[in-house]
Amino acid sequence: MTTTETVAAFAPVTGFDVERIRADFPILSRRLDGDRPLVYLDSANTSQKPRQVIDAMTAHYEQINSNVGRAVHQLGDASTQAYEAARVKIAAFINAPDPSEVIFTKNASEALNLVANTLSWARGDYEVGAGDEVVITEMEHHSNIVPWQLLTERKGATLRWFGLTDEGRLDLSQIDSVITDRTKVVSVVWVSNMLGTVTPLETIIRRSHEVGALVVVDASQAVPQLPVDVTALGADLVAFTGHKMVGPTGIGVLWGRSEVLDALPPFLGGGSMIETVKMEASTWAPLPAKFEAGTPPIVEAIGLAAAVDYLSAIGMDRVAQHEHAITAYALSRMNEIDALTILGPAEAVDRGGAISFELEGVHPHDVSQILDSLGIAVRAGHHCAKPAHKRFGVQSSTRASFYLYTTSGEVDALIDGLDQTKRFFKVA
Amino acid sequence: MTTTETVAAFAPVTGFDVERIRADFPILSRRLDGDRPLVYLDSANTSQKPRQVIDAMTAHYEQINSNVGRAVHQLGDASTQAYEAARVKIAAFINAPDPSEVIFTKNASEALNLVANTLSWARGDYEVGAGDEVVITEMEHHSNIVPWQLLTERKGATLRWFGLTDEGRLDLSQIDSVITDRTKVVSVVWVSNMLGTVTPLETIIRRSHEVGALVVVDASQAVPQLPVDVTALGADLVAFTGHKMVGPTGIGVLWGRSEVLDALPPFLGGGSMIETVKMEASTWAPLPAKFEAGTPPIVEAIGLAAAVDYLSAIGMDRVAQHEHAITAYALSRMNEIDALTILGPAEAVDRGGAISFELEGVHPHDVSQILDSLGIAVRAGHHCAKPAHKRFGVQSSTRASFYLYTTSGEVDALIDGLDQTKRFFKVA
Amino acid sequence: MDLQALYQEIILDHYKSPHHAGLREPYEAEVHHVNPTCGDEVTLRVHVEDGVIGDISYDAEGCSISQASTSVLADLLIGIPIDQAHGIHQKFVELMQGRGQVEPDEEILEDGIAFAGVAKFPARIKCALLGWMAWKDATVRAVTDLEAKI
Amino acid sequence: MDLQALYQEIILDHYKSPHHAGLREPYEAEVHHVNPTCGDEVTLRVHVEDGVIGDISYDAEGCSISQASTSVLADLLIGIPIDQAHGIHQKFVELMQGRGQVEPDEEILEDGIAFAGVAKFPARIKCALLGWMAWKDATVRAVTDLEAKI
Ligand SMILES: Cc1ncc(COP(=O)(O)O)c(C=O)c1O
Ligand SMILES: Cc1ncc(COP(=O)(O)O)c(C=O)c1O
Repeated sequence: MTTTETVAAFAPVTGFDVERIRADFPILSRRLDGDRPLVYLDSANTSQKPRQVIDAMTAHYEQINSNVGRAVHQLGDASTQAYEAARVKIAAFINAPDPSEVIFTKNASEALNLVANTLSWARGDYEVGAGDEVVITEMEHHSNIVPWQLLTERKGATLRWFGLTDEGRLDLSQIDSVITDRTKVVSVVWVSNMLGTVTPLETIIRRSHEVGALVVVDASQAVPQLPVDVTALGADLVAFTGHKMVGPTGIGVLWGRSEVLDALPPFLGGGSMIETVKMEASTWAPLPAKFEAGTPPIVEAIGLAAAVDYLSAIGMDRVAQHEHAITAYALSRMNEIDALTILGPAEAVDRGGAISFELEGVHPHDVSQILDSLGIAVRAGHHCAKPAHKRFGVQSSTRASFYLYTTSGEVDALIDGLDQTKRFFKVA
Repeated sequence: MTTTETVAAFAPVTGFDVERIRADFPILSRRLDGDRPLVYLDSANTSQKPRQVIDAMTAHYEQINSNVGRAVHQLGDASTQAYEAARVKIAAFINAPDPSEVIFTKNASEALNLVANTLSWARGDYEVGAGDEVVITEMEHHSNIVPWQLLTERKGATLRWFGLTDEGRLDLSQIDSVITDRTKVVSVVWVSNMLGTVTPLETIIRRSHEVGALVVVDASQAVPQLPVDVTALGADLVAFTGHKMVGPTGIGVLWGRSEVLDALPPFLGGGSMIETVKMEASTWAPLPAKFEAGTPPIVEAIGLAAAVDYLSAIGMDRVAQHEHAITAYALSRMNEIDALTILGPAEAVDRGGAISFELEGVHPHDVSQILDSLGIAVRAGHHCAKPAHKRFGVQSSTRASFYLYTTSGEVDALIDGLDQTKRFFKVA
Repeated sequence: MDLQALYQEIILDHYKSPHHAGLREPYEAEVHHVNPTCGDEVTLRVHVEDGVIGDISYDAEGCSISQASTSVLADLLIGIPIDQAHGIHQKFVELMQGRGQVEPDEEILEDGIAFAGVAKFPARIKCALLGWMAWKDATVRAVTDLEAKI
Repeated sequence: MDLQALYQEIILDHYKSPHHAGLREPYEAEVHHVNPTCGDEVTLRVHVEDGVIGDISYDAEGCSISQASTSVLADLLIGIPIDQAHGIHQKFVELMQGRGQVEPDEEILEDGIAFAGVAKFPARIKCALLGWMAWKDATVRAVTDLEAKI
């Protein structure tokens, strides 16, 4: 495919050297079947990891490994300090006022379940009970739907949600009748992993706090791509996940205002989260230990700290600019393709980099299969967002998503691949 | 210190080459402060990791990394296959009848909480409700106490427990009046992480099943050290943790009979654990996905599979024999020390390798501090077993614990170090 | 990456024009199966008469592989005695789970042999089996229900 | 690993014979503090009289560092005006959290300067602070209670 003049050109971010970044990611130089280079366009699913992150974990296992918070010996000390330093780094990365407000979980899903469960067990102000309402949106990831379904069902509360406009934006036209005095919790995604839509959080937080509701933000797709300042944001709780931000698997984060976290009952019970244990009853440790039962994902936290260091060295503002540039370029090129429909905003305005689309007459599984044969990795399916798919009358879609290592050449390869897909299935 | 004739000699296991094993563990050749070699006697807290395990994880991050169960592309496929192969390996390692009965959690604590929470949410046969009883023991790790305290308190059920004999064994003399028709669940540790005591599981399981109670076994210290066959064992649910069995942090396992797991409601809600999601309600995926919400600890599962391969290649029977030989040697040498009292069985019979002790006149923190200055890493504190400490009238203790890489020379270093500790604090 | 092995002409033909599609009366059992990975769905009805699979009707949403395999399923099993149908089902499942090592028997599987290549694509095996698993589930239910009525 | 810096003779002396140990009357506040890591505990009472720390009495179970530092605490603060006591507390906390970089003032901390070496052992800082944190908690409560009564 040749680039014609009508095609929008890619506008690279000054000083952002994608090739140099790519050199840090060992997997990006691997070859796939048929000796094809890997074109990895599935970063919203999970990101790749730079050598710096992998090495930090290896070094810890080889030189420091030991349990944390329990041992007085040199390794135990060093391990505890590395683990707590990771917390401090992550707090700084999201501008949390206090590192003890950063709770390590195993992923974003656990972080969201932590909130939903402790709200169900809370007594007093924060308890969600019969007659109370929880508000989510139709574009949530299943991990921000199911915990609230379980909570509201168990407690006899009601789950409500914001619908979507045809363009894939939140329909906030009825906000005052959706978020009301009955609303106890509003839990919304910051950047949709399917539609790419960015939520107007300010409006939602303002209205929620007006009625005294807690605001939970699923920032799983935001923290990897945007400079995030939880203090400025004003939400009460924010969840995200390590593996999508060049960090390892097995680690997620819940940040919460200490006032809220202090008032909530514990989540899981066990070692480390206690102050004292008697057979008859126990008392709880202060934050953050209270929410970290058992041996935590120690090396994973250290890996996540290395990820945060890596991203910070590049600068999150630049990561965001690159994401925007790549997304704008991809959208403009995809908009050219006949028979291709984008689900979600078709322009790179208030929009993250996940682009889900339909190719008329070819099922997403088949699209991604053909692309895969060309070395292009995209995702096909419901992307854990079945309700949002249903809203647009489809079962599933194909999704391309980008990150700091994505090049415009990879977008070109995708466009090319889609062309071949159409030919293979004799579409148009 | 010179070994005199009265000292029991160490009886090495034939064909078990500790030095060769040690060469696999990079950390074991590191030097500590003052250029002292590391004498790591804290394996019951967390084990060290062989190069094979570290390398397996690095290789995955560098060549295969991708999310599982969601993507059709080559990396996604390879990642999913590696993750599911890990499940198959771990199932084989504990002789589970079916790999789908192996649930990956983040640690043993989460596995135990999974059981306690789902039993609280269950309706019907498995529900633990008002009037029901849950039975544990006085030597449980906090992670097998607190979840049951939370469950019984939330549901108005009653928590009961077996006490301990002066030798640190379970007092089962009243078993028929402790485990009764009111008992819904019996959750016991297999090998105590503090006393070293091995529980007579057969007796407990027989009685529990007689009254129709579910049996949960905390095998966190058993699976690393003993050949385990969950099918022969006959328990209903078994929990253990990766980091204590030469595997990575961030991964634990719950095995359960599929009949039980199928009947329990889900634990955490989110991606991957669903069959279908509508805004109004959702349905659940079959085992094992039902209990694995969100992106699982993928690379950690792969690391754990490498750990299982490593242990299997050596042979768990031999690992157990070595542990027994080292423990017998350590006990015999420690029994010689005046002013030293062992908490738990003083002989290596029905006993694991954790040896907790008191040194008269020196607080455990101070014992471990002096040992640490000699490069010897032991644990001081309550070892997440406060009730067992209280039973023996102490607040805390010092604990030495061993693993497949522990040498008799390291035990000698410990004995020597304890001697120096006594001199430092002018004891006897 | 042998795309031609996966997307046999026969498969694409069934995909473009699936046989026996649509939901019909009479039926003794209707099931709804979902592939949780991608959300593909099939609603499938089985009609059993005198020990024979009288009809298989379905409404399916899914990829070429799952659509085509449900179409082939209906072709193969309608009009066949139940026992024999289970045998064919068994052969198809074995072919799919054979990692490309199983030689399919054209006598038994007819157009179904076109799916031999799918077995080499682990992520697509679930697609190929979606309709077949639904059929088995429905047939077992239909037979159990009929027996309960006797 | 500078063991001598950690276990100063003064510390070992206080450990062997702690000053002002035991629980006494009168007192306005009693607190119970635990070091969750190792389970060390202290029950500590404060008696406040005319703006002065009239008495500090305690029952402590713990290591040499925590025992000795509680003993030194009692030595230093009994008989001292509350404000001044808070100042001394502040100095001691700063010393402990100073990573070994803070030069202790013997005029103010007296025997407390023996703990300078503890600051280099991060795992032991909590031990040294156990009694001090308990004292602060108790004193704040005692004062609040007294004020409430006025
Ligand atoms: C007997 C026992 N049970 C449970 C646990 C908890 O394991 P984890 O901390 O990995 O959750 C441990 C280890 O700390 C243990 O020794
Ligand atoms: C928006 C959003 N929320 C939540 C999640 C769940 O994250 P995890 O799978 O790491 O728990 C994801 C990713 O899968 C996501 O994209």
